[in-house]
Amino acid sequence: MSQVAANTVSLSWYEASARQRIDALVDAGSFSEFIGPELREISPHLSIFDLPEQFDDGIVVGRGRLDGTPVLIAAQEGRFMGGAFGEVHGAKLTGLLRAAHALKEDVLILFDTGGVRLQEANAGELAIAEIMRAVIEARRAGINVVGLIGGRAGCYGGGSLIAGTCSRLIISEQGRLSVSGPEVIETNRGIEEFDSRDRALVWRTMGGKHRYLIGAADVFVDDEALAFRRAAIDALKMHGRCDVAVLEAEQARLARRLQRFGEAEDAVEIWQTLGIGSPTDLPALPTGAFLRAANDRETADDAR
Amino acid sequence: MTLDEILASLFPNGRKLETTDTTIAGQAILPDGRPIHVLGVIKGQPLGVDEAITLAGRVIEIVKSGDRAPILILVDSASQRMSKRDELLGLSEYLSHLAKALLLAEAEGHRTIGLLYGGSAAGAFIATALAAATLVALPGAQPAVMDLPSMARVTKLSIDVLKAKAEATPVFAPGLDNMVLSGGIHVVWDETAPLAPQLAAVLQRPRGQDERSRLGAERGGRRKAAEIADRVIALAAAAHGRAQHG
Amino acid sequence: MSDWGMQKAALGERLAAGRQHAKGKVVPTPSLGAFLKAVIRSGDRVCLEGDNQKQADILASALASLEPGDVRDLHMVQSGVVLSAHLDIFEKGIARRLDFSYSGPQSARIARMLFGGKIELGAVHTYLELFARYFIDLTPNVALIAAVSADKDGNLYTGPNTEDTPTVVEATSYKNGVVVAQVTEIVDKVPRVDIPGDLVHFVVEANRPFYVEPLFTRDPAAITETQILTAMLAIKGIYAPYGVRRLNHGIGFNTAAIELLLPTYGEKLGLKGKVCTHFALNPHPTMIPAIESGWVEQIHCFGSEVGMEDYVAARSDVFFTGPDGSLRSNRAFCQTAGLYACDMFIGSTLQIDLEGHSSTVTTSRIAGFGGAPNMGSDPRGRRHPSEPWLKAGAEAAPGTNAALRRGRKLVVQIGETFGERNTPLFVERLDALELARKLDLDLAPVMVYSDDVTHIVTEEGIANLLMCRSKDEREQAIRGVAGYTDIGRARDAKLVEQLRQRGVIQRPEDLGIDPLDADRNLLAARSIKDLMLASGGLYRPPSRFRNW
Amino acid sequence: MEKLSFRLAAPRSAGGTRAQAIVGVVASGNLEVLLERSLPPDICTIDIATAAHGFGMVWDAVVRDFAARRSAGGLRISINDGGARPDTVALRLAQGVRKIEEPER
Repeated sequence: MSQVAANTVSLSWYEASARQRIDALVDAGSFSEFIGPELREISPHLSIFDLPEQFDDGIVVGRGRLDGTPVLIAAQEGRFMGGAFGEVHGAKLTGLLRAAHALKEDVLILFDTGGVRLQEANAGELAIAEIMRAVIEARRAGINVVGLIGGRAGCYGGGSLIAGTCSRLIISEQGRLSVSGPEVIETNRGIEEFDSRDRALVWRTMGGKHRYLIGAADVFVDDEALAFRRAAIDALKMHGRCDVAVLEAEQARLARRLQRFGEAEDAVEIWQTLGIGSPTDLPALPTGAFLRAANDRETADDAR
Repeated sequence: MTLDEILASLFPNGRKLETTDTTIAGQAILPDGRPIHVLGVIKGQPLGVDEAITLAGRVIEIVKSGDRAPILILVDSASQRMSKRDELLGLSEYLSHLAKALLLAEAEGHRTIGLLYGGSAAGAFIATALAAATLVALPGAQPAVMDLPSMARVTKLSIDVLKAKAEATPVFAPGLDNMVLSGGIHVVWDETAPLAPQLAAVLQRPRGQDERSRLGAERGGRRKAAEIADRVIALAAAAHGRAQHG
Repeated sequence: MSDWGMQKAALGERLAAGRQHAKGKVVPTPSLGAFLKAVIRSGDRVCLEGDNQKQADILASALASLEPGDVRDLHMVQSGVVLSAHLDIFEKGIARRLDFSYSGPQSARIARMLFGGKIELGAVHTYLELFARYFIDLTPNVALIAAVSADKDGNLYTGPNTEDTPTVVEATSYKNGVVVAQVTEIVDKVPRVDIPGDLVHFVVEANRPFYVEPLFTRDPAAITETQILTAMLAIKGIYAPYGVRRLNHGIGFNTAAIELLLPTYGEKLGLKGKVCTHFALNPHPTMIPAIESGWVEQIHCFGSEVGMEDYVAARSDVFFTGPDGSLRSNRAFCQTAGLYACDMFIGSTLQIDLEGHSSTVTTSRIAGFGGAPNMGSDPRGRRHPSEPWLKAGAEAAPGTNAALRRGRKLVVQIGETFGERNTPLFVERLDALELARKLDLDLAPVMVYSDDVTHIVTEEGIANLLMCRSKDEREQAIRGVAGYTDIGRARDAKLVEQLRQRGVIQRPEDLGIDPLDADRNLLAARSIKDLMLASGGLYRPPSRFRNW
Repeated sequence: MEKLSFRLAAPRSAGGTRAQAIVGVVASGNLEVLLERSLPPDICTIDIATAAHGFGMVWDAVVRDFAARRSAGGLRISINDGGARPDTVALRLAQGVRKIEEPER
């Protein structure tokens, strides 16, 4: 019999390190790491650039229990190289997802990433592709792959594409989900189209509230490890499929989004279309009031 | 090779393809008379929400048709479209959706082959070429994550320094050879020979696992990925075993 | 017989010339250049309003776009050299001489122009000192000021950012100078009269608000564990034993950490109501949790802070507000309050030398002083007693007659031993000396003189300089909290240990503080969002500080 | 990167029974400290890879103070440093010892 010991640590998800997040997420003391820092499996490529290495290459993978249920977990460290995917970093997640498929265990991915690590860009890009394929193969075997987004680095670039393959996404207000980062858009399109230093603009375009409202994320939680834990426990009770019907539903869902919001110039217009009373006040709302206001949001149930 | 030359060389037995400013779609006939679906992003254009959903819709229709015919994905693109509108609408979901549709097609019995004949970068590369079960390329193809000048800006190193470092390792710099060495591209076709038989040869390969990291290790461009992934699998299995029997 | 009305007559001429370009008191924006040319004369002393917060930016640009052929050799007397237009005026030769107080964002360019001889420097002042000179020997001929709104008679409403305006207008208008105000809009009736229309000669409708820098906003997300440790040391080792109720905080993350520790750590120490009840302070957003939990009785402000307007208006029990509900700030009064009615100043600095002089100057930047040297000095004219003032006086001169003994203002420098890019806080020789040598200045720009500073707080501990009895003790007390800097490593370990035994130096463990307890969870708010929520949505942070 | 190594006499050995602990992350101004209980109880080794060059004297002072003041005996300590200030280094080292001394669950 497994003993369920809920952790009671109160912790800001945004501020916490990858290891702190795992500790606060899983049942107390249940986590064991694969290829831990003591094995010093560092990136073989950073030294070419005379850059500091981290013993876990910025990702912690392992196995723990969530509310008594075994689960495989990966947590990215957004402060090390922006949580970016390099060769070792990516391969740890690929291995974890392949293991999930083989062992029939669900997976939690704690995203905190700027995307591909440029110093090992080719390896990182391929890791993203391998991970996406491994997610889909695991999901087709009935495995839940749940993404948690609320870290400092957000979930950008290839990380956002992996998130798009997950069966369910949990996001906090601080979480950002986007392919191109604000600076990239500004560089390519000019500051008139996107002022990357206008943080309110960044958040209402890419942040957790907007993503939840358009159905890009399924659950909106406070920036609090316990809130992520509760949402993750619920998410693992779902049974996500990944078949033609689901993709057809997603196709309809995404087409509908373009139809409804494709002409919008700004998130506020989208929120207005969603029937939100005073859309400009939305960013300032605390969680409870926001969730009430978000009642008529777009959802992605069975369409992800 | 131009797209027309490529198509002529690939499908001498006939093809019915429609192109727009950014995409191509249709069917062609293989030398053995069987049909093959053709889809793609062309003319070096970026891939945004509109293109991605169109292509994904095609793939889903193909899967629903149940014909199990192979799908060739032609790729000559820029990167994802870097715009406020695309991100506002959730570009990541659209790109993932396209990639998922291709991965699903393979799983549902369609062979998926990517043919990189021009450029491609970042999110567009992941959502198209890299979502195919097998990726081949033509000489002159230019896969990239980011171009060197942009990379120089981000890494705060000069282009000359980056070029010098690129001599020492295939791991970061753009280019076909590096992507081949890293295992991302299965084979580079011979453009002086007819392409149809080369395509047939790829289609004859047995269906299988994702072998890119193994190729990367064999070719020396990505030595650690396969080993690390395998070790994680073994450790997870051991932990699982201990929990079952412990 | 002398003519005793020459200044009034000259003023009349200028006003008449100005009226050629105005309708009543209102100058249309397109005529602004011609208007300025008409009312300003070469060689004038001009006060262009602007400090570390609000800026008469439209008037600054208009002045900078004049031609030196028309107006030249101005003597600028102004609180802040902050906008690039402020220096363009010198670059173009419109102005030659400068007396100022603060130059924050232009600190590097102003240094270059001083080295290049483009500017003839009078002196760098504290705010209060420059204001004083407006009434003695630097009285402006023309003042170009900023307000929120005006009526057609020239009555001005400054909104929460009154700041320097009353002082500048008082000095200029009553001494026969011309006062020109830029306002966002002209209205039928102003919400409250901050400046009477009699004193204002011309008004320019800018159609947009004057620029204000949110200088006093510190994002709690950027506060480090080490800064929290220094804050814990200050609260337990200085605020508590001296019972500091009336004080001023500088800007910086260390003092922001103190503000955010009051409702948590301060509460745990039982200090509520015993410290930090009255402030001379801008409306720091990081004060919100302490105000909301009832720590603070009263705050008088130098200026406002961007985004805090509605919060301040809703907390008139704490802040000074007008009948219209909005904050009334006044830099001159608040600086005076900070000097005479506060028992402590605590702030960060960039460099401290072995005697305890501190400076924010580096060899390539002249940031000016602002108000810190005024707040961070012991007022010799003070006569009213208070517990902290008397206690500090007794520590400085224990053997003297208590009834004849001056008290001492607590002047505390707080910081980490290493700053950004690992630059040490403690140095053998201030960069200010090198700067003074290069510019041939009589005085090195020192922010707080060593004989004013009473305590230095770093993560290594607190040095109480009041209790040092010799130059040598003082040096070792400073070395003793200088951590792993070159200064710190060159300490006389034995003497430092003796100072510690005497309580001159206090380590975290001497105060019962475990450095490992210095955790961000102690902060009453860990993000700007937390501050906004703590304010009940009344605080509206500027976009650049948001992550939602 | 600059590499530094120290082998220090440690007057007090680390408490607890955990085999290893890790604190911190490698980022600008931050560092990670990996502690492994694998040495004789009166010895502490510290291996440093740092992005900030030329601070050997400061590191020397920081790690000697650490070994003298904290219970560092028996610990093999490895540091990856992104240019942290000495106070941050001292704090992480102390946090590391506290972590390896935590009771095992």
